[in-house]
Amino acid sequence: MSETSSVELNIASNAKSLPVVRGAVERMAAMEGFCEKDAHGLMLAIDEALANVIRHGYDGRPDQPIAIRLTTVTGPNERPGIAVEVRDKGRQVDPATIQGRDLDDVRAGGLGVHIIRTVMDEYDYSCPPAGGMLLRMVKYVGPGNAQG
Amino acid sequence: MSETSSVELNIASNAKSLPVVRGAVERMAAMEGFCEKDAHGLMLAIDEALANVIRHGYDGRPDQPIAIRLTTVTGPNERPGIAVEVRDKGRQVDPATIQGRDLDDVRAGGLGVHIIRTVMDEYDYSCPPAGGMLLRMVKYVGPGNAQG
Amino acid sequence: MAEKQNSLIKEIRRSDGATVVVLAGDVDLHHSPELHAELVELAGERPPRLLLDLAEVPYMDSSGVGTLVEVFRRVSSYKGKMVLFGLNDRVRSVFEITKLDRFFTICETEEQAAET
Amino acid sequence: MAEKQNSLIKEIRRSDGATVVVLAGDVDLHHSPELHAELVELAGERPPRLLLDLAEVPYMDSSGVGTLVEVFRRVSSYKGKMVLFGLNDRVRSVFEITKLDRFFTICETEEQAAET
Ligand SMILES: Nc1ncnc2c1ncn2[C@@H]1O[C@H](COP(=O)(O)OP(=O)(O)O)[C@@H](O)[C@H]1O
Ligand SMILES: Nc1ncnc2c1ncn2[C@@H]1O[C@H](COP(=O)(O)OP(=O)(O)O)[C@@H](O)[C@H]1O
Repeated sequence: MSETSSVELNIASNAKSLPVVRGAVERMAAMEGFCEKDAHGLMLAIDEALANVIRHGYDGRPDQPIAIRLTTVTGPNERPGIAVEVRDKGRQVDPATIQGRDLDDVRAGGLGVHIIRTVMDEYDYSCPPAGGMLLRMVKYVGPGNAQG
Repeated sequence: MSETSSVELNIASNAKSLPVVRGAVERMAAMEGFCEKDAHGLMLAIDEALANVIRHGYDGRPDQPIAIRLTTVTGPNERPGIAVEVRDKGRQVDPATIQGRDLDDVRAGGLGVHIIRTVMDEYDYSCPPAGGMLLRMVKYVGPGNAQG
Repeated sequence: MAEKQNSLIKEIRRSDGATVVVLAGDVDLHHSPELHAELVELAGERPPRLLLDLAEVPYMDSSGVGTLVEVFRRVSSYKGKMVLFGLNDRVRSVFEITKLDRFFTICETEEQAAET
Repeated sequence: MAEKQNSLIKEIRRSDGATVVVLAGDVDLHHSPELHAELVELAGERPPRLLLDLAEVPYMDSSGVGTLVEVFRRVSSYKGKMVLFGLNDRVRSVFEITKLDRFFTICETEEQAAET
């Protein structure tokens, strides 16, 4: 794919929106030449980011805005990739506090950020002056996406 | 599904965006209880509408804005449905001129509007004062969607 | 216009009497222009029968059926025959909605297509 | 909270030693709360073995694995056993990424799950 292309989705902070976003992400990843495994990783990371905005940024309120922008990019070694921006208008927290936990014991919770860190090549939380949180992430196709 | 939910997609007038929209529509239709056939009809109608905006509204320019809004609605007899709005900033044409052709002979072209009319329960083109074209369509689940 | 790396044509099998073309992927506005060019080139070889395997085509829109219509007209012009087979319900419904199923020969399987 | 019409549980088969639960659909934030409630109820029957058939689960996120972790802890608390089988590559990878594959017994088929 040579030209950059970009798609923006504006959803409400409702868990019902998540499959719709997954459907869009899955198709875009396939268009950009992501293999099934990488496409799933991208989809999962975005899903976890949105679930966190719904649960933490908006404390479960289902009618708040979330904007997702997907942009095709070219990364190291000309590898195609997809850059993702997730913006909310919810609670601002210190990006340093957004961390996965150690996975030594078997319990629920604290898995989302670990998943994002594992499957994405880059991720970065920030607090834009306009309010809310901004998460930027990138995933490239091919090697270098090894889980672990 | 009781609550209304709504998703907005902003795409560029590039044919590469079409599969991404289809992926989102497919999932939303499944969530709303559309059967496979109705979900396909909805997806196809939106695809045809977008292809027309790209080809006619924007004469093939690939970098112009198109906004698609998908909203869950409740129709006659409490049937759930999905309302679609497609907005562009392209050439305005008299809505009366946007018509499918007779399908008596075998030739390409003039099929898109016929498809939209056949698969959707309602459709309506208008020229908003702000410019461009606005297409509103609705499809409900279940009976009454017979192809005709 | 055409993006070679993105061709929907997965396989071409030529024999004396027929050319079988196997397509894979969505035939939509993004892919139709290239497919059109490729099929027109194949029709230029004037195979007596052009068989299109659509079993791996999950989705087709009006630009896709339009492309097939134009190829059909070329093949008909030299008195050739064009047959489609393996269509899933979705793809078949697009031919039904556009009433083009009257013009095309549509079969279930390649065996049936070979016998038409 | 729970939307009964939307349950992911497709089938429940109870026998003396085991309860087999067949799930169908994406286990995500939208469906996990209801699934959690339903599986906790089933765990309350204290089946010696709780087998989950995930062959028809195309997708699972961390709310899904979190739900299964909580059920696992309940089943473990009465010394029961919980086994997952039929996971596709995507779903299995979520257990791998979250390193929960160490804790769960994960089998390919129901036969293998029955023998654990
Ligand atoms: N979008 C967000 N807004 C505010 N806080 C967040 C956001 N995303 C994550 N966090 C914080 O980071 C922590 C870790 O998130 P995560 O790994 O997904 O685990 P969990 O959500 O199960 O606690 C959360 O508990 C929360 O405090
Ligand atoms: N979004 C649009 N903007 C401007 N004109 C349109 C639009 N959609 C459709 N039209 C007009 O309606 C006609 C019929 O459209 P359609 O049935 O899709 O056939 P085709 O696009 O193959 O001509 C088009 O030829 C065009 O003149």
